[in-house]
Amino acid sequence: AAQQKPASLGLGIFTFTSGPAAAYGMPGKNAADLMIDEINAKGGIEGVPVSATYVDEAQGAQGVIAEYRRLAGDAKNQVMVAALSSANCLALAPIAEQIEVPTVGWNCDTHQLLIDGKSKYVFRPNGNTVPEFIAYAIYLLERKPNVKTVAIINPDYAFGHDAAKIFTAALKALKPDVEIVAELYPKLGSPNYQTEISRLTTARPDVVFSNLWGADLENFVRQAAPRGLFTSSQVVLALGETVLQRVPLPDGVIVGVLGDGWWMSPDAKANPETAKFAEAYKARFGEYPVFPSIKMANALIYVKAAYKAAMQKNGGKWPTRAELADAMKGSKVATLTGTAQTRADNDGLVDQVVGVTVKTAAQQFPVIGDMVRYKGDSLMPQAGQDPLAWISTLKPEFAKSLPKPGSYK
Amino acid sequence: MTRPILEAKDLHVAFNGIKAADGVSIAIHDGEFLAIIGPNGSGKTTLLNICTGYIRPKSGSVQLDGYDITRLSPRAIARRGVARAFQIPQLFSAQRTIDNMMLALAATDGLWSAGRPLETAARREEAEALLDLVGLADDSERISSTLPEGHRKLLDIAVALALKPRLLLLDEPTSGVSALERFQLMEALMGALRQRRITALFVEHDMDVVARYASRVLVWNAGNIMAEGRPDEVFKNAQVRERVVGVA
Amino acid sequence: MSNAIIPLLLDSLASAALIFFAAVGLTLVFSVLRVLNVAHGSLYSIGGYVAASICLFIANRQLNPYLSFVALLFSAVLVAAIFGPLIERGLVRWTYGKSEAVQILITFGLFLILEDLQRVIFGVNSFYEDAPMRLLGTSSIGGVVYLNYQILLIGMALLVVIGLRLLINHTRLGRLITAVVTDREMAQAMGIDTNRIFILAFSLGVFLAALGGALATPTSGIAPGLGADTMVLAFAVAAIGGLGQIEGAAVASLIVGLARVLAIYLAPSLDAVAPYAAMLVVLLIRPYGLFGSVTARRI
Amino acid sequence: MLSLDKVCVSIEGVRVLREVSCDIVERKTTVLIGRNGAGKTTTLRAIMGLLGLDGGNIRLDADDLGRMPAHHRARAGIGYAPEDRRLISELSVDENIRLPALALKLEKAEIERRLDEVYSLLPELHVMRARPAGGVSGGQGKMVALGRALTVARKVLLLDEPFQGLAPALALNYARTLGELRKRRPELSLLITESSPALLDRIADRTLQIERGEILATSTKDRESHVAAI
Amino acid sequence: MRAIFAAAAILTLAVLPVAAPWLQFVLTLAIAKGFAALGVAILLRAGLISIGHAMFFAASAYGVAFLARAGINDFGLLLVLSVLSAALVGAIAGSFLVRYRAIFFAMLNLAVSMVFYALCSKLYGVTGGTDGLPVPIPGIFGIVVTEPVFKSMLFYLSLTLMVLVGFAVQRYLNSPLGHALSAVHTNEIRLEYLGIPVWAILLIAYAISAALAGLGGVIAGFAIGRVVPEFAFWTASGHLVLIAVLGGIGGVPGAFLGALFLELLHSAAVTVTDAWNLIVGVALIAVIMFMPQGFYGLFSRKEASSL
Ligand SMILES: Nc1ncnc2c1ncn2[C@@H]1O[C@H](COP(=O)(O)OP(=O)(O)OP(=O)(O)O)[C@@H](O)[C@H]1O
Ligand SMILES: Nc1ncnc2c1ncn2[C@@H]1O[C@H](COP(=O)(O)OP(=O)(O)OP(=O)(O)O)[C@@H](O)[C@H]1O
Ligand SMILES: CC(C)C[C@H](N)C(=O)O
Ligand SMILES: [Mg+2]
Ligand SMILES: [Mg+2]
Repeated sequence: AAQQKPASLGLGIFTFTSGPAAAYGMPGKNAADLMIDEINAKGGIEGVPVSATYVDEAQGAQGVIAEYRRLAGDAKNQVMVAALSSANCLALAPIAEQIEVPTVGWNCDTHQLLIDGKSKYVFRPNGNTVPEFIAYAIYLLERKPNVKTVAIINPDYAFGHDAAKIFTAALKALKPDVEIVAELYPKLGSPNYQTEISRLTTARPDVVFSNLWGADLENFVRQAAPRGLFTSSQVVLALGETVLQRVPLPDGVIVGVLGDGWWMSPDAKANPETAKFAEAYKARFGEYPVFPSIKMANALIYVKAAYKAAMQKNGGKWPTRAELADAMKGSKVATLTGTAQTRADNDGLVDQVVGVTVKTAAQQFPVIGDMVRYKGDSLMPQAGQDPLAWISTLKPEFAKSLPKPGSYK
Repeated sequence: MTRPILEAKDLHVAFNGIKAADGVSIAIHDGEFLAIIGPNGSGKTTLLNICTGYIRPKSGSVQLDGYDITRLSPRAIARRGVARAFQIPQLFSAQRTIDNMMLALAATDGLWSAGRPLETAARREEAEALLDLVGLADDSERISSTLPEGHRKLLDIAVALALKPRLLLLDEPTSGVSALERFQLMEALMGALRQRRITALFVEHDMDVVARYASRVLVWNAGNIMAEGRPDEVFKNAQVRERVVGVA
Repeated sequence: MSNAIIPLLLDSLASAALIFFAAVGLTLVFSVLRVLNVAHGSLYSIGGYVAASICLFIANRQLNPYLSFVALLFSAVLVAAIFGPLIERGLVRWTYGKSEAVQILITFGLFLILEDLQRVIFGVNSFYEDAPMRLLGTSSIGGVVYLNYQILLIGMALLVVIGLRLLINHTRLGRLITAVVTDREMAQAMGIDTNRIFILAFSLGVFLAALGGALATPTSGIAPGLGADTMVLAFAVAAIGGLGQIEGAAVASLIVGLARVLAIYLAPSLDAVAPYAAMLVVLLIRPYGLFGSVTARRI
Repeated sequence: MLSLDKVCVSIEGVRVLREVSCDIVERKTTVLIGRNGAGKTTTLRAIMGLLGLDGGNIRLDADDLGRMPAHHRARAGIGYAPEDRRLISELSVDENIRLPALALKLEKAEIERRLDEVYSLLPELHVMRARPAGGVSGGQGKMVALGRALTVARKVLLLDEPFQGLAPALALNYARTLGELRKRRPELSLLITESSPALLDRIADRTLQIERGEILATSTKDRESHVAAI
Repeated sequence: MRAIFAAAAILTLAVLPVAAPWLQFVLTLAIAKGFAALGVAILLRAGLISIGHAMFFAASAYGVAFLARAGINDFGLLLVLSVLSAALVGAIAGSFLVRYRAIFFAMLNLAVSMVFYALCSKLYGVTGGTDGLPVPIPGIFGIVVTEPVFKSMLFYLSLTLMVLVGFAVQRYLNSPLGHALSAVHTNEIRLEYLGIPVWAILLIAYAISAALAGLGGVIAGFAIGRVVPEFAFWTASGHLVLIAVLGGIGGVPGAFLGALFLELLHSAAVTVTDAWNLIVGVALIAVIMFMPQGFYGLFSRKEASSL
């Protein structure tokens, strides 16, 4: 049953606002603040002003779940934008289904989230670990065709482990003689990597792959650089873009964004909205947005669009939670940096942008050059298909069909 | 003479070089009130520690009714009917005097009846009777840590009695007890021992007490027995007068 | 693997050094005050925050970068001077002679307070300042590049061990401390100003913790939660060595360091388990720690 | 002269001393007698500053000890040997006796002087000076405690139940020692508590009697009378 | 008089969720922690402080998750099985832990629990690592129930258990076994000389306390719907002790008083301040210093035992 427009629309927004992960989570929160101000300045969502309640994911699953229930208990909170971390998405998803609250995974990537294809209320208008890390495998092989040995250092939770699985599987499928010489999973939030760095160096790998993130990534880079890891091996930092403005990355490090959310990508530059957003962000927070900022912004755009669609469907009446969820299914939304398409299994199709660090005259920090933009669907198995099984079917030729590094200008 | 209840043979213990027990052997016979006197540090308390399993002798053996208890724990020995009162009172200092007693009584029966409360009418009555015996009737509700030193001593003895032992080992029962209370205590104690047929060994420094109550005296010196006999005989012994009793 | 022996040992030493400072402070305070300070880890991270802040200040003002070495020591002294007397007089003193439960809880309360205090003062984002590390450069040992700063830390740790040893066993202060440790009241009756001893000892402990944190900053970030992790680790080390045993703490740090490093080299998935597994094994064999012991009660 | 004026003390809420007033005369040995729990130990602890006063005050010659912390009183020359020995068991007998001297920041020569003083008075301590204090027996411990108190005591020496738990021979010996002490250190005023009258006459110049925390009869030298009193 | 008071209190608890539904979750969690704290309080009576009991709390929650994964899906069965296993683990761990005292007991408990914690967070393949495991909604005697229904049932069951178990524990504490427990605190040598087996006394207590912590863990696991290693982190154990002391170890109600107070205060505080720990820390210190018998001390007439 449709209802009257409420006085305000409450959003529960889950991100890391404290601890090492906040280095990644705060840009998300900042973007949300900015977007919500802009939305409200334009009269809110379908005329209803938006107010957000932020929940700090650093308090751990138990607290996050408690907060989620508390917020959901209040009818004015209709949508949850949750969560940043795969761990918390996995924890919240079943509850979202149980208590039937539309929940938008704005940043969590684990492919386990929607794997059963049954979920009605959990959505992810983003890519996931499958396309993201196949993309890195392909890009790496394009640039360094004769990689023999690879070492991996990822955070010790779903995201790190899934990424390692997929990246390894993809490499093995595309270049069977690749060997993984070391696999380290330091606890999320570890401040010190000296021993891990020694371990990686003694393994003497051609490539060091990592999807460490947040302050962990900053710490790792700061500690590894002086000890020559970046010169002795080709380093791949899946979340490198988030630290470009903070730590001096040497040239030639393979970095990218998870998805297409780079504020300086050709598509982003072409979109005046995005340019405006980036400048406003810089003006307000002192640095340019990083991809989590864009992801958050896109997630809010996605929610806004869903309301629009839902109200059209039921003749201008304010939608229930169920109707809103219904409107999200199968939607296709234009974002700041591309499009977010939602499949029947509620998982998203988003392009993947990968490149390497290069210095430019324009910025004092390194930027991403030699970029490629892979189509989202091209790196995704069919809904319901087991990702790893699908990856193992890939042939070295598979890469040929895809755009080449540097093709995205 | 009846056969010994407790018999210790050729005990040896040394603490970083000091011989606290140096080949000493003793036998306590049924119905005796055996007193042990001796200079400080001669090993009296140590003997009690060995006989009750608190420390194990380097060599030698202790037998209770001919059964070897040398390597048994204090608990096992207590369960065999040997109770001890300490030179420094060992109490449940946070509990009331009466609880100290009732727990001791419970130890010999219904400890495992987890369902029933500690304080039963019968138990309380028995406890108060014993407190009365040692002259602590008025202190029964006080927290035992707040009793004066002397009274803690009395309570310690009462607790030992509560175990209904066959053999009672008392370490300086009257030290810290004021001159007046001292003989009251001993009278009451001896009465109880006779009536309950408890054999007793007591370490003592007060020669008046020894002279009046001991049926036999062992004189300790440097971890071994220096002299032995009835009080009057022993006190004649010149060495003893010189080393222990003191020539005033 | 064989090519990894030297790095393996060096890494063990390095990580041992890092843990040692926190652990030895904990153990020292326990040996004197017989109080296990659960807030010790927080003082470690506070030391780190202060050091990082000062170093950042130096960097921003473009002062002589070598000042940052002074800053590391200075910030430890600062933290000790402020928190040592404050906590000892304000809280810990109150727990003397009380049960372990009370002591642990009071300091646990302090731990909760200090953890939030850090959030309030230093914010919730992670700190990092590596000037001292960069200044000292690197050297290649056994085919692996190490920071000279790591080597420096190992040296510092050794200095602390020797220094404390001398203090306790060969100085007047050491004697007085021992007296206070066993019988506070009699110590007073003997003319010892126990209050001074307590403040001194506790502040020394705080200093060591803060020093640990300060020395750690150049090679690792600081963020909320660091205190809690450091606490248990320091705790494990102190327990292995035997509470109150200074060389114990030194040896134990080596054991824990080696355990962690071996795990990372051979069974990475067990890196976090190693220190506590080591603790458990040692305590099962020697409940009072490698160097610890208890004397039977006289009755 | 050490003088107590209307001293009141409570322990855990229990009023233990009620307006105790008395003088501990210089160069004399005062014995404080009373049954168990009368408040003897409490009196000594109050003088030493180990218990706070609810009321009244304590003066040593000119200066007011009232709120002075214990360690200052020790520096003022008050030595205390508790009824339960309280030795530092980790340290050797010798170190136990030496400790107060260290605490008082005396210079080497003075320290050695005081130790010789103690050892010549208590030769049996010299024999076992190297043993850990934790390992000495009850009675031996008493001696060590006395020696330790002597290193502190310049003006006043407080002994709590020195004879308790001593074998008579040792007690006798101890009493002699106290007599000897009188001779060698006439300037000292001694305050000794005792719950049993034996040996009292050997040492007492004056006796005070305490009953339920109040001083009763004062200054008597007649043994019988206070035996009766107890 | 106090009986009436207690009854009133329990009744209020029973109706509160009707008024404010989201409170139900908070209260269920509070009762769960109350059980665990009660376990800790029992050991505190013997002067033994365990900074590791969160392990049993977590272990039984993991137990449920594993059993559920293995296909066991009946609420009653899951409850009983995992509490029993907690008690069993308690008995085994206890059999060597109770040999130690004071700080060493605290440390060994910490050591064991930290090993457990580290294993849970590191064995990604088995335990889901730091992501933990889901605790699904079980069937109740074969009947499948919806989330809200189950949660209410869980709450009222916990409430009932609180009363029943509470009485049982009270009886235990008043029995000689209970008194012997406090006696361990003050003079073990005397206990030995009374012929009382200290070891057995403590082992019983330890097993009971582990079972109580386990019971709490199961309830919490169901209420939250997930179990993560953080359940077993040492600070969690610390909080259990904290709750016990805040409430007062003098009597059974103390633990639950403490837990309710803390959880309610928490859910009130989080919305206004994030310096939440600061508040708790100050509260804890204040309570220990000025009311050593905890909140329970306020209600109990006779001298209740304190730390
Ligand atoms: N910790 C305490 N708590 C409460 N009351 C106490 C405490 N210690 C002593 N008392 C009380 O203070 C009173 C005096 O104690 P005190 O030790 O001074 O007696 P005393 O004369 O030395 O006896 P004794 O000859 O046994 O040593 C006693 O009644 C005792 O009950
Ligand atoms: N646990 C111990 N550690 C070290 N030495 C000890 C220990 N127990 C006893 N001793 C030593 O053994 C000797 C005998 O001690 P014990 O206590 O038996 O003497 P005692 O005859 O009871 O003296 P007192 O009459 O003074 O109590 C003493 O020299 C004492 O120092
Ligand atoms: C920081 C992000 C990369 C976290 C990651 N998206 C996750 O799923 O946990
Ligand atoms: Mg003795
Ligand atoms: Mg006394």
